[in-house]
Amino acid sequence: MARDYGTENWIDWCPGCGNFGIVSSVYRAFSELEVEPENTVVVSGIGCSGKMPHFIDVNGVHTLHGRAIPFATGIKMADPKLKVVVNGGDGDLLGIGAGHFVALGRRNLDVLVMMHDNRVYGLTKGQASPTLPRDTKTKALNTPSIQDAVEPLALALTSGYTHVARSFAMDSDHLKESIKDGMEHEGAAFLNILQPCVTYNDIHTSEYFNERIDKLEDWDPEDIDPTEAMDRSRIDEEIPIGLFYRDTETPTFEERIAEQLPSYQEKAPAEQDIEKNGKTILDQETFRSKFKGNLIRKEK
Amino acid sequence: MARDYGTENWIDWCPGCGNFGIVSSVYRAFSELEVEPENTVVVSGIGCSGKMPHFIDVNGVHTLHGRAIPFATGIKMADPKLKVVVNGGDGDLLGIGAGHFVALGRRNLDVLVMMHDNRVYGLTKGQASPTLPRDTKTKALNTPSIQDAVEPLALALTSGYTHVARSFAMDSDHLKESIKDGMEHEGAAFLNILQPCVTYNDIHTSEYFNERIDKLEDWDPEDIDPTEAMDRSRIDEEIPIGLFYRDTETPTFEERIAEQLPSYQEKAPAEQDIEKNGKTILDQETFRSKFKGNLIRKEK
Amino acid sequence: MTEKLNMILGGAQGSGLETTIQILSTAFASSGNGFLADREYFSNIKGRHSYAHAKISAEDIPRSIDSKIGLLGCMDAETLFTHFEDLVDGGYLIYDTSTEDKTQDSIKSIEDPLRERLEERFNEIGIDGTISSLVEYLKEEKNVEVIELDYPSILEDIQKEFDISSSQASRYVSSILIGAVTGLMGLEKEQVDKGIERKFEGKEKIAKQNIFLVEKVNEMVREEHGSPLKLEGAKLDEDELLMVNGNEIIGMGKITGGMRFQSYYPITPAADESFFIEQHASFEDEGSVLVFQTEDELAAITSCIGAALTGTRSATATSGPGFALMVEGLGWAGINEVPIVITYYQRGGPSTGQPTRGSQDDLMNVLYSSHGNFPRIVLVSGDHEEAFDDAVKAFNLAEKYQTPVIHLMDKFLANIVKTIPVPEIEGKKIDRGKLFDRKDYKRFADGPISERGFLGSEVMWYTGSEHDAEGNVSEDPENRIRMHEKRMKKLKIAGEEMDDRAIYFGPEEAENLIVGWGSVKGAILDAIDEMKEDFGYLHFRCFSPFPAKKVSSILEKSEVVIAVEHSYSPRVSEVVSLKTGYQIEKEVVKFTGRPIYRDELIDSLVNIIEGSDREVLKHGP
Amino acid sequence: MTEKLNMILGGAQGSGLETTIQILSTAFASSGNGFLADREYFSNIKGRHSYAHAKISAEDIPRSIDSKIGLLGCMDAETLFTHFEDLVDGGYLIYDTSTEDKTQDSIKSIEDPLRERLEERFNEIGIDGTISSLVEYLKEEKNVEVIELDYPSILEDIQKEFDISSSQASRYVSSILIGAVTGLMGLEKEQVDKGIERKFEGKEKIAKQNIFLVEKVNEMVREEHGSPLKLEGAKLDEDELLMVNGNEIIGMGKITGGMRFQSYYPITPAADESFFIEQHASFEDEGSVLVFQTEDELAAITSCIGAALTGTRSATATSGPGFALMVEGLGWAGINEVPIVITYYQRGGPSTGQPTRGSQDDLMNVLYSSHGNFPRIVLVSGDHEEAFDDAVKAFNLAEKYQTPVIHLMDKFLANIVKTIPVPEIEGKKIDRGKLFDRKDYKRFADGPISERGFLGSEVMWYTGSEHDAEGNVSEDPENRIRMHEKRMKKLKIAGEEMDDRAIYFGPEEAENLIVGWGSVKGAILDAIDEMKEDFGYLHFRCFSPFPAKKVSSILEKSEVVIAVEHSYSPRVSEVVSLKTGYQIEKEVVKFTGRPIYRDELIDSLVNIIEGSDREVLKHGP
Ligand SMILES: Cc1ncc(C[n+]2csc(CCOP(=O)(O)OP(=O)(O)O)c2C)c(N)n1
Ligand SMILES: Cc1ncc(C[n+]2csc(CCOP(=O)(O)OP(=O)(O)O)c2C)c(N)n1
Ligand code: SF4
Ligand code: SF4
Ligand SMILES: [Mg+2]
Ligand SMILES: [Mg+2]
Repeated sequence: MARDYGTENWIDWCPGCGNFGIVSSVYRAFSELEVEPENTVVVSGIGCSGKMPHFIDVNGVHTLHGRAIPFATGIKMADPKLKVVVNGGDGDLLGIGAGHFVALGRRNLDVLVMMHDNRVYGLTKGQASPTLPRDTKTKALNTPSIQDAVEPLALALTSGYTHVARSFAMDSDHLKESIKDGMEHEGAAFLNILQPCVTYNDIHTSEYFNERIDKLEDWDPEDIDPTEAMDRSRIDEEIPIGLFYRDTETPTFEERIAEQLPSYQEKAPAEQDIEKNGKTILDQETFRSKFKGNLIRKEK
Repeated sequence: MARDYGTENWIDWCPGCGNFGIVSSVYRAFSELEVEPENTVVVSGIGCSGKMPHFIDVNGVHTLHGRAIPFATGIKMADPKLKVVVNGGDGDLLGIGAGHFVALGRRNLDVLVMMHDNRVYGLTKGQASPTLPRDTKTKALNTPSIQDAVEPLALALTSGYTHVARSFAMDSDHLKESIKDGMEHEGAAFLNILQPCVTYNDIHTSEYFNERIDKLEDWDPEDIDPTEAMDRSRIDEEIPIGLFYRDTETPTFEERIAEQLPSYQEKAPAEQDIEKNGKTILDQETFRSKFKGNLIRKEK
Repeated sequence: MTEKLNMILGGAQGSGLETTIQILSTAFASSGNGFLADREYFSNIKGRHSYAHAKISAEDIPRSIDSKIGLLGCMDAETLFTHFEDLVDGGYLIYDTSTEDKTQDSIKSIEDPLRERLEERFNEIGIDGTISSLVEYLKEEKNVEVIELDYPSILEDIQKEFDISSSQASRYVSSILIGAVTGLMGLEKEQVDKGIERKFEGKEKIAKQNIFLVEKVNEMVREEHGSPLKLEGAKLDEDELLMVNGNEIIGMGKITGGMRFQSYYPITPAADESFFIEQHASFEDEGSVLVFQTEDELAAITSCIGAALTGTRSATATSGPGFALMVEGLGWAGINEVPIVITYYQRGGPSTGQPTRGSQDDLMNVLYSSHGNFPRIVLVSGDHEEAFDDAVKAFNLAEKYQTPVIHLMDKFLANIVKTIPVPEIEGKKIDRGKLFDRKDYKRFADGPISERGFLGSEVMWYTGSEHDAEGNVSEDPENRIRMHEKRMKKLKIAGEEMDDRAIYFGPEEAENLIVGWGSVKGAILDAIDEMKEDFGYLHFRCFSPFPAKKVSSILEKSEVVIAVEHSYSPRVSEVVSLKTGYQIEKEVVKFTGRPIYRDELIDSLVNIIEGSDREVLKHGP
Repeated sequence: MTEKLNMILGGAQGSGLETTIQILSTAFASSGNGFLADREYFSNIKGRHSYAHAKISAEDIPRSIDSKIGLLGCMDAETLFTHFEDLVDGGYLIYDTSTEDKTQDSIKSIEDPLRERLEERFNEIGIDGTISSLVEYLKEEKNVEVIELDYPSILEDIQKEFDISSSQASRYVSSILIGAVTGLMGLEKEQVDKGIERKFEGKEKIAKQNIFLVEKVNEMVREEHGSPLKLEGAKLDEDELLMVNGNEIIGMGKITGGMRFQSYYPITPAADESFFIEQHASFEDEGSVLVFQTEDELAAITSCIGAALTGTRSATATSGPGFALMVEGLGWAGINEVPIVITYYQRGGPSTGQPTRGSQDDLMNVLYSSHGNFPRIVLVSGDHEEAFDDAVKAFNLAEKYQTPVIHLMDKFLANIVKTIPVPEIEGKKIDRGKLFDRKDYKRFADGPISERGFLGSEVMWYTGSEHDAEGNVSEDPENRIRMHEKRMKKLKIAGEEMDDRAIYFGPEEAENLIVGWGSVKGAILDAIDEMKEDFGYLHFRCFSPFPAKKVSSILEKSEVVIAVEHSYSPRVSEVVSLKTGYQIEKEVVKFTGRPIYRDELIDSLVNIIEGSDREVLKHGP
């Protein structure tokens, strides 16, 4: 019997919030993939999106604003058997957390990053987020935003993510499949999710997206140049959704580590015994030989 | 008579360091542009590259590791008459400072960012920097680097810089011209400077670059798509240098501000009087009318 | 007829409570009453329980609120479940009769611990837990007078009257509450209408509909209950009052103080300040304040410093998590003697903690975060009036001593809405300190306080490394001693000027001395006013420089010294012990993030006098 | 013949001095002498003056160095200019006669203040400022015995002998110094060769050439001067010693303590620790330590926490500027009860400050940075031996109390190279604390110390917000009190276990008590050993929990209490006053970033006894 992955916590997003679409697609995706709750970790930042882990019945780590990626990185590196998914807001991942976002791409660590892209800072009452286009004045702004939007997919492609996709919170099937794809990819995967914020974003509404969304067809995301994917993913009149880019050649970070530390594959940090009967597993001899470079014998 | 822009401070870079090439090209560029020392500010981060301001006879602000850009941003926004140049290392700008690097592009503030790209962390003794290609083992590393290099120009283009170029520390003329171009551009300009580190980077040496450098010819950096510039700028067998991209249409941050605060152009923050005879310039009446939304009159 | 009334108005976050409060407070104030309201809400945008806890006074401007309330106005059932125990015997309750069958089980937003407590309590008092059983209990056992209104049917009426949709009508629940409250309190129609028109300026139709509804409910209530809560004739002198929360008054202070650059990254409870300043940014031709939303707090502080280097009065505003990212920049400003102001609103910690709740637990954090040693000035304000003065003063001190100033506020002050007299503006001093004035300029020459130049005037250097008088890096040991001493001496000089910022309230020699700072001021002053015992209050307005001499002399005079603070363990006791060696042995603390109420404070002080060493206050849902 | 020798070897950064020190120290140690050397260098990669200040002892392992030296070995003229005044009367000087015409004017790397002081001093002693005039002065006025070697001609010889280029030969200057020093000190050839072979393992040709050169110079020197500095027969018992700096010994401790994940962002003086661990990362089939270079310190601390959540013993290492970026993560670890270890090497602040110089000014910073309140354990080590034990202990405490541990070190300890006995490994306790062991797991149930589960074993939640036993966000006030008290109580429990971490050295009841911690330990112990007056030393190994009872009882016994610290104003006095109310009124401080020398400390203590309240130490270039 498939689990439903819900928790008992009351979900306190605004009625109609796009996050409901996201969390229910997560339930469906997890259910279809039959993920093991104790071996799965949802790591989130701070924001409306940051509340995700409390609503999903797998391990949840609700971290700091902007830092979900490095938390997730430590978790995954120390225990690579865990399936790790990051949920973050657009402010979280591309504003305060942009440096980590870039760094994850450079590593190609096997983590899926799901960005709840509502183009505003929801939880702090509607300020402009890094994905809000210039000259846009959403509800809570005094004046239109004067910063250009960052293009999340272009940034992911530039940074080296090996799986780059966009989906829409209100298209449950598309999103569910996108999540599954992202989780099945081995390497750093980025999934940008267009998410209506019914309270603060009165411009990029469900209707707005519905009118513009254009599902990728006849597009082969493999064996292409990242810049091709960038061009294809760009938002103009239409908003293309789907998987734009996938690269399965570039080794994952785990593979790169294992190449240098062969025991990593079998004995990742979390798998190692470090004590025997309450004592260190190092013995005097091992210590001496390990640090022989520092040992000096008295010459008689 | 042209100034030479040198200072009395002893330049303590390693003999042969590529930074010497950079600082002398700065002298030449400043000299040809006849920049006004008191109206020019060199802002730097921390690293070997961070020492730059002390060797140049214009205002110098030697800031924190990774934060040169936001310091420069505050300076330029508060006093837009100043010419502001940022000097940073590759670690400084694309490692710890990557978030700010992206944010500056989104603003198109009129600042030139010169990146001293030696592919290592010089001042902390040679660790891998974000531009060191994967599987490279420079002198001070225990093992080859396992992180992919970020492509600085691609990142700049993705982030919205409107002037994106590459030059080489040892090609004094090319570099001098590149600096002049960058300073004359109005908007966020990025200049990636390939810089040999003779002490820690034994792979990407002067010879290495000399053998591979390929100066852009027949390339019109205007009216093109950023992804075209990205493709052209990519480093393969050859390392193209020159100006890849220029966009003079996108309004600068200063222009965007002025559109919302019309007095900004004439009375930037640094230009405003805030006191008269040791008293606030606000009078009781202005205060009342400014904050009338909070004033409540007793009804008789 | 009474002179003061404590009331709670509650409803789901985002359901119009804010509007209710704004309109009512305007009505109270314009009828000459003093008003103060604390705002409590979850870290949530819509749906969770939120409330305003207000005191209205006919004779003065309130300084604190009481845990026991005379009036409870409910927008929904959760409000009644949450607050029913707060009503005084004989208090008044306004509620929606259509919710009478509701039990807490149907209300998902109630958190488990409250749910369990309610369960237990209902068992105890023997009711079935429906709203109607609860109302019955209040009537019978607590003599509560209940104003029973059928909200849906009232809304239906207005729906018909104006031919509007039911979803639109549902947004008018706030006006039902306004009507009922103003009815009970006997407010004049004009004053209420004024509040409504003001709130809906430019939206006349909506204003009209609300006025209609308010009047209707007002009449219904008066008819049945009269106006038993009418306050005795308002005695406030001022013709005009400011109605402000702490964020706003700080914004006003900063603008008055000549701030022209404010950088910020959004965070509760600081962001509203920047929003307010941005709304008031423009002085027509005179210039404007640049409000800059940065990518994070690292950029907020460093861009603020950059702006300050150009001679612009510059500030940033944040709370704990944001300040954590400002620590490195703070040190840079310290060693480079840059005048910046950080307005720091404390909220519940550690970490994300209780992002929308109050705290005073960050005093040591602002005093000691950052490596090495440099002078920093730390001002703290106890109420809105102090906050305004300090917001101006902060810039004067920053520029006079060329050093960062932290202005420590808290979430309570930030969100408390209060009527205050319009501040005197014209006398407000602006002191820009020693300015640059010669050739051959060296930024750090002739200490302790050097002449300050602006980027754009002469050539100068700055560096976060130890530097010489010119601002160039120097590792020389003797230069190090010179420059380090130069900087530290500034704090000493400032200390001499600022020894008055420990203020004593009370009789000449009080047997019991309360020590506190920040938003506890009001409750403490009100408590000692009322208590028979001989109490004094030592109120800090500055912790660095520390007014050690004055503090020691005051401490010596009392037998029992009690720290009162919103923290786990009083930070003020730590600082006092550190600076004077005096160990404060008694404490009243609260760390639930809810305000300290006058009445619970009095109770705890009684316990202290009777021998208790530590009182942990718990009131407030 | 003497038992101890203080020496300085100096040269330009990057010119081979490091090699000299490594080879010499190996030679000393393998001949049974104790060795300790402080390393001083600029924030510079090549060219600025750097030196090692060493003590070699035949009878014990040195704990401190003296400002006055018996031997000065110069690789270049700048060394002589910088250190000539440090030579004792009758000391020995090794220098390059080819530099005899040099004046300081030709040496660009000398900083202005030193330049001015030299100028003044040369005027005073009436010399023209050439190296030769200086040498003459030392001979005449200070009875210095001068070993005059013409470095270029010696290098020319070797160039010819092995047919190598002159640029290659120039890298052999270090061996000239080695030859001269070992000659004067009468070291056996085998011991020196051993050092060289070890250094140039795998590069036999280079080793051979160096051995040749060392022997040649050694003979030249012995011929002319004999071996007047030969140390009296080495008395150290150990057959085997570890030659380690502080970074290395911490690395060894961490590996022994079971650390399997270390994240870091490069920073002086912490980065070498991570580099060392990485070099020793692999245990063949047994596993390995993952050393992870992050993009910044925000990522270093948060990835470290992430790794710790999987049950991996995890740590990070940094200094002040990096720690500033870790503060927010620290608070998260605090509220989530995550066992992590932060090794913090203090350097000169504020801000970038003096990045390669030492300091102890960050104690309050590590104790109080971060908003809100949570238990943190702060261990401090006074020497390499303590550092090893504490590096292991830190993980045990972190896991036992499920809370972050900061292990506070400093730049002196990090860089000081020292011979120490090989630590006992097999007895080393590993205490993983209370572990998860049941169904229906709740991470934060049953406090104060809950059962700790690992991600990957059962389902659990973490959040930086206040949370319930399950780890889900809760804003309930009673839950808040429960959880806050749960966390804070852990520190109290830890305090009971750790009351022994204030250690008293000295006579039963000393009239004068020195209070200190960290790297001042050695100089203080050596100073009180020598002084006739009645002195005790209270040495802290932990500041949180604070061993208040023990400290108070020790403080009470002495009449004069003196804090000794590398800071502007002793942090230890602040903490002691804060925690006990005892105000330490005397202090010896040093904030030039140079080490405290035994002899200058003794002088300052004499002044203190004679009535001085504050002594600012200044020695060391
Ligand atoms: C260091 C820090 N700064 C600021 C905040 C305040 N904060 C909470 S959520 C948030 C932004 C949320 O926006 P986004 O990441 O887009 O998430 P959303 O709420 O839209 O899902 C901010 C700025 C914080 N928690 N920590
Ligand atoms: C917050 C912080 N972390 C670490 C350091 C240490 N640090 C100094 S320079 C440097 C890196 C320098 O590398 P890069 O930016 O490439 O400059 P380069 O020296 O190569 O010019 C680092 C990590 C610091 N100063 N501040
Ligand atoms: S504020 Fe926006 S993003 Fe947040 S819960 Fe409400 S609708 Fe959703
Ligand atoms: S370490 Fe490298 S970058 Fe730094 S000064 Fe030396 S050569 Fe230049
Ligand atoms: Mg968002
Ligand atoms: Mg670099």
